[in-house]
Amino acid sequence: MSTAVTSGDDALFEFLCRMGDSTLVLGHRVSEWCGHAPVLEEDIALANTALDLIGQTQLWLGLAGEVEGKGRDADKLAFLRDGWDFRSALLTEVPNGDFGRTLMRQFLFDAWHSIYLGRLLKSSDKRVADIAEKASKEVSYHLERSADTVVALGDGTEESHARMADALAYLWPYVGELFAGDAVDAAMVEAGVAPDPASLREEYDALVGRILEEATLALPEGRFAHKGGRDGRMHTEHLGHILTQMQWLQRAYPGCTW
Amino acid sequence: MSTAVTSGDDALFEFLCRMGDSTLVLGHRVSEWCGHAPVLEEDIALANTALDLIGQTQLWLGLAGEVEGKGRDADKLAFLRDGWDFRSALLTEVPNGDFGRTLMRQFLFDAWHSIYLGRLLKSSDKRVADIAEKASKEVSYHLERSADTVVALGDGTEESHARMADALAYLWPYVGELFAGDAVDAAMVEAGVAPDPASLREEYDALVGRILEEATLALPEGRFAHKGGRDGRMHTEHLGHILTQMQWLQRAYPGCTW
Amino acid sequence: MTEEERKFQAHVDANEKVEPKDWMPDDYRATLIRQIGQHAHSEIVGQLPEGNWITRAPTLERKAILLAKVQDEAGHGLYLYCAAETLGISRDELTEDLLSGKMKYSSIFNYPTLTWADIGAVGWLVDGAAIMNQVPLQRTSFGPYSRAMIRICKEESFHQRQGYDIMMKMAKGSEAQKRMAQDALNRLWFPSLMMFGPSDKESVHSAQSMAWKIKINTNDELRQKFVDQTVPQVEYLGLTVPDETLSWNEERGHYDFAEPDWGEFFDVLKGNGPCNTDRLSARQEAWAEGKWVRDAMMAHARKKSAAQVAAE
Amino acid sequence: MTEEERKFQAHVDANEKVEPKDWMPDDYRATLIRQIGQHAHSEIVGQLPEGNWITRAPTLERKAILLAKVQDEAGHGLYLYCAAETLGISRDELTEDLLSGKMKYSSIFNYPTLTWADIGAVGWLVDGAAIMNQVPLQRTSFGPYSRAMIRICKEESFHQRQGYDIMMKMAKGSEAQKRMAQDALNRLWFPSLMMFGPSDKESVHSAQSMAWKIKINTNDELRQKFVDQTVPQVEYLGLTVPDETLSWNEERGHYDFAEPDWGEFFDVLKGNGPCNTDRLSARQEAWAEGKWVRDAMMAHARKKSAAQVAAE
Repeated sequence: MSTAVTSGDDALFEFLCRMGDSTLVLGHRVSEWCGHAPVLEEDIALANTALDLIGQTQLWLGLAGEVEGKGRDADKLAFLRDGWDFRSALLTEVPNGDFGRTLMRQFLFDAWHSIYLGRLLKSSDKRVADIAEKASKEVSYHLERSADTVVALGDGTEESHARMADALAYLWPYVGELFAGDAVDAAMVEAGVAPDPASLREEYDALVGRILEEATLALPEGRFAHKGGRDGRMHTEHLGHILTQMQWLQRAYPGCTW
Repeated sequence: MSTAVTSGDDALFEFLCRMGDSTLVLGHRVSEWCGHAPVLEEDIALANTALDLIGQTQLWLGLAGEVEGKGRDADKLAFLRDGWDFRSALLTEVPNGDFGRTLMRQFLFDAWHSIYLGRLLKSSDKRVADIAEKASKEVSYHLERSADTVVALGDGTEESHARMADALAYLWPYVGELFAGDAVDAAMVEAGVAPDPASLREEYDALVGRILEEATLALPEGRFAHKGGRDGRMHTEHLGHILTQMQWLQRAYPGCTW
Repeated sequence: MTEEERKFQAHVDANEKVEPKDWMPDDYRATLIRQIGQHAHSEIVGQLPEGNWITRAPTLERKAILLAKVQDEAGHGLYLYCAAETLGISRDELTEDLLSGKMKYSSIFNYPTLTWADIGAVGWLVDGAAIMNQVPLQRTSFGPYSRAMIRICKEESFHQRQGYDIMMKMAKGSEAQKRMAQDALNRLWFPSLMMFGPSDKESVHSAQSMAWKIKINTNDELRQKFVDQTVPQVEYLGLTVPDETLSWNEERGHYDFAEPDWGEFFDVLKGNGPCNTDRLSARQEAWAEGKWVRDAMMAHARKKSAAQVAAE
Repeated sequence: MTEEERKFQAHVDANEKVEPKDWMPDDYRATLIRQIGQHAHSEIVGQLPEGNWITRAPTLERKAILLAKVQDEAGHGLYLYCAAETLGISRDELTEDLLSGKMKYSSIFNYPTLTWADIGAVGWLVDGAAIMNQVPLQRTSFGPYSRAMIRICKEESFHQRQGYDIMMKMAKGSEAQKRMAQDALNRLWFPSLMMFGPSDKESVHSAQSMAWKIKINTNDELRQKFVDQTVPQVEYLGLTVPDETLSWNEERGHYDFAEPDWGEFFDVLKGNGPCNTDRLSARQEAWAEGKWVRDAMMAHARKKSAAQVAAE
């Protein structure tokens, strides 16, 4: 269950974890491709994306730790929380699947990420706005790249089209969570820190719709959405497996300097 | 590097870890199949094999902990050692691959296991002989089953034959380690605890050769052998990944009762 | 009612078993195939959420117990497919129907197992609810099904005790363990109540099944029984049922409790549970990737029997 | 020597660069293709042992540094394939030769990375040995290769410092970390020495490469230089070189040291290293599974350019 939000700082902490955990988990997933991409340029691009996401994680979770004020830094938050304390969107947790699914997931996330970061540029919290500024430059490049790839693979061969359609069908139910607001979001809106997630949906659908059309793919009609990642109520089964890898060293050798 | 063997008990501890770590790691691998076997009877058989192997692990590592006398029980040994302190044979660590490779690995291990346990029945250490007696009953059933399956798949269709030949080619270089003796083995021979591994090779080749012939597969000629598992000098890269899963809970929540 | 139907009903009413070779109404056969098949599929798919923790079990003993449990479930699947086969449908046909989505499995297995406490809660609550459903089915009218149920119930109650034992260790353990236990209960309480199905007060379908003794109790009876049995267990663990309306009703001699969210139930049934896609695709992949194995085993068996014939 | 060959050698002797359009001996071209291709392949395969620890890196910063490093390596591969392409062979041809086993990659990548300290040791020793090999190649006669080397060396020395920094943290860390650091050094010391290749005292092949300035120093010179540079670093870390015969030779002004086991070297080269099969099959699978992506990208590019032409 979501931690009860009792003060502004608690909500801010939750918000920052949502940002940082999603970039952390997606960065982890993308980094799993290392050395296995279909073509060298993609190996480079995937490593670069993962690198940016991990860098953003350091900033978001670093600030989360500061706000929390209990002496946890970004590493402690990343490596010493169990899954239920993670606030990653479910979309970031799903397995890579084939290259097409990985790139479709990236595109669906990048589109949300770039719009959301765009709003955060005007955050009332300067620390948030500063991180958003750095991140949004990186993410607009991610989006450009993932959109181009989705278009190429959607519009490529019969096989690639079918694979991309499958990927979209699999991933679409994980998109809705990005736009489902709750008490934390309401507190952030009130404080002028972050926008109401629901308010981004129209822009998102327009952007995603345009790219999918170019990719000769149809925007799915279903609005069913899996939920439970952003509030930690019910993650995917995949997250726990990610953490066994991610956290093993820190768990096995606690308190060391690396 | 292998721990220096300074006394009889040290060697006995090493020997017991070799037995228990191999059954532990192979049991883990086999259990990864849970719910994913090609046919229901195989789901049952694989779970049963894994269960037996984990049961044997409790006995071998339990005795190892007693012999060591430092308060480590089977669970502590299984869940709180890092890879370099494991003594699992490399053969047990390699990934499952397809069902054919899993069964070929099982057969190649079972054949060694059953012969080795047969000799341990006459161990000068009654505790070892007792474990061997319990285990050898289980293992003779494993061997019967894996041998039958190897025969069926080797002799089945063109595709299954090719897959089994590939599996054998992949796995064969991991067989030699089972028969490579070192100082620990020499100490065990001298103490009458366990046989010289090399002395089992002829019987092994005869047994494996007979089954492979029935399976219309050829005993590979190469004698090249990967080494480093039984002495811990150089495990496969796979072991570390196995341990992230196997040990995560104990590492994340140390000192709990489960 | 035809004469045959009348005789059949009298046979059932007299608590005599129906055997595969006996005459039976087409609907009786069809309903049983659906029910037994769905039960068998549930055992098979049910391996997945628990299998998810075998490689991460916290001790060797817990790992062994969980392996044995999952093995039992596969075994139950086997008995049940055999029982269904006596009704004239093959295991492969049933499997194809599962994989195509034509047949269902218990929706509870579309929920994820997220912590080790979930393994306890699955054993305690899910197997508990299953037993509640199954115990009366030991007296079901169809012989092979009844006999399968007798065997299965024995093992399930063992599983339930093991699950409760895990919960006990967690609930009496460290703060984190307690939190895990409560979190598992929070997530699995209502899905467990859903396992008995929606209220069947007005279902004609249920009435027929009850007349045929394919179904023995109503869903609501069983749900009430489950709640009445489970609440004291929750209290003994020192945990809290995630239902603020829960209270003992002196007059009824039962607990009053909140209904689960039936909207969620029908969502999950439609395929929109947290894990429906992953569960079904795991089974589809296992079946597809296992084809070469099944083909090879068949081919080898044919060769062997041909050689035997030739030798005779 | 033909007139062309004489002119070519004079050009090389004058330290002038050979450019792709210049005339060059067939053997010069073939040797360069092999050498540059093998180097490119090493960068690609070299991603795997390090990639093995990205998901398990102990801190976010270490994870980011390792990602950046692996990304650099893929980039190096790209420069080098481009340099090779100027010699008239395509990247796809080179890739096929790697995957079929016709072309090699550096044997060091057939050793496993077993602990986090291995990531430090790979940066420190393996990149260190690579730099030792590559620094002189900045002056190699073939222009594109020389320019690629200049770029690569700059990044590699950065990687080496990062690797040494990991080793430092481990060697000055907890007991377990120290043990990890020593264990990594024990396993990787001799394989690193092998990276310079067997003694080439009597190799005619090497003499020709040196005349062409494709090779600048002998293997033994570079190995000695590596040992001389590395031993003080080992001492600074408080670790022990796993070579009991190692000692400072006052007279030579160099360390005396044990030769690696060349039997092992040739074994690994033949395919019998700990990870040869896994490394090559990882690349083969990546290539095979990526085919649909490459095909689709090509098909899309064709459609796009056709649409462009139509629009003009």
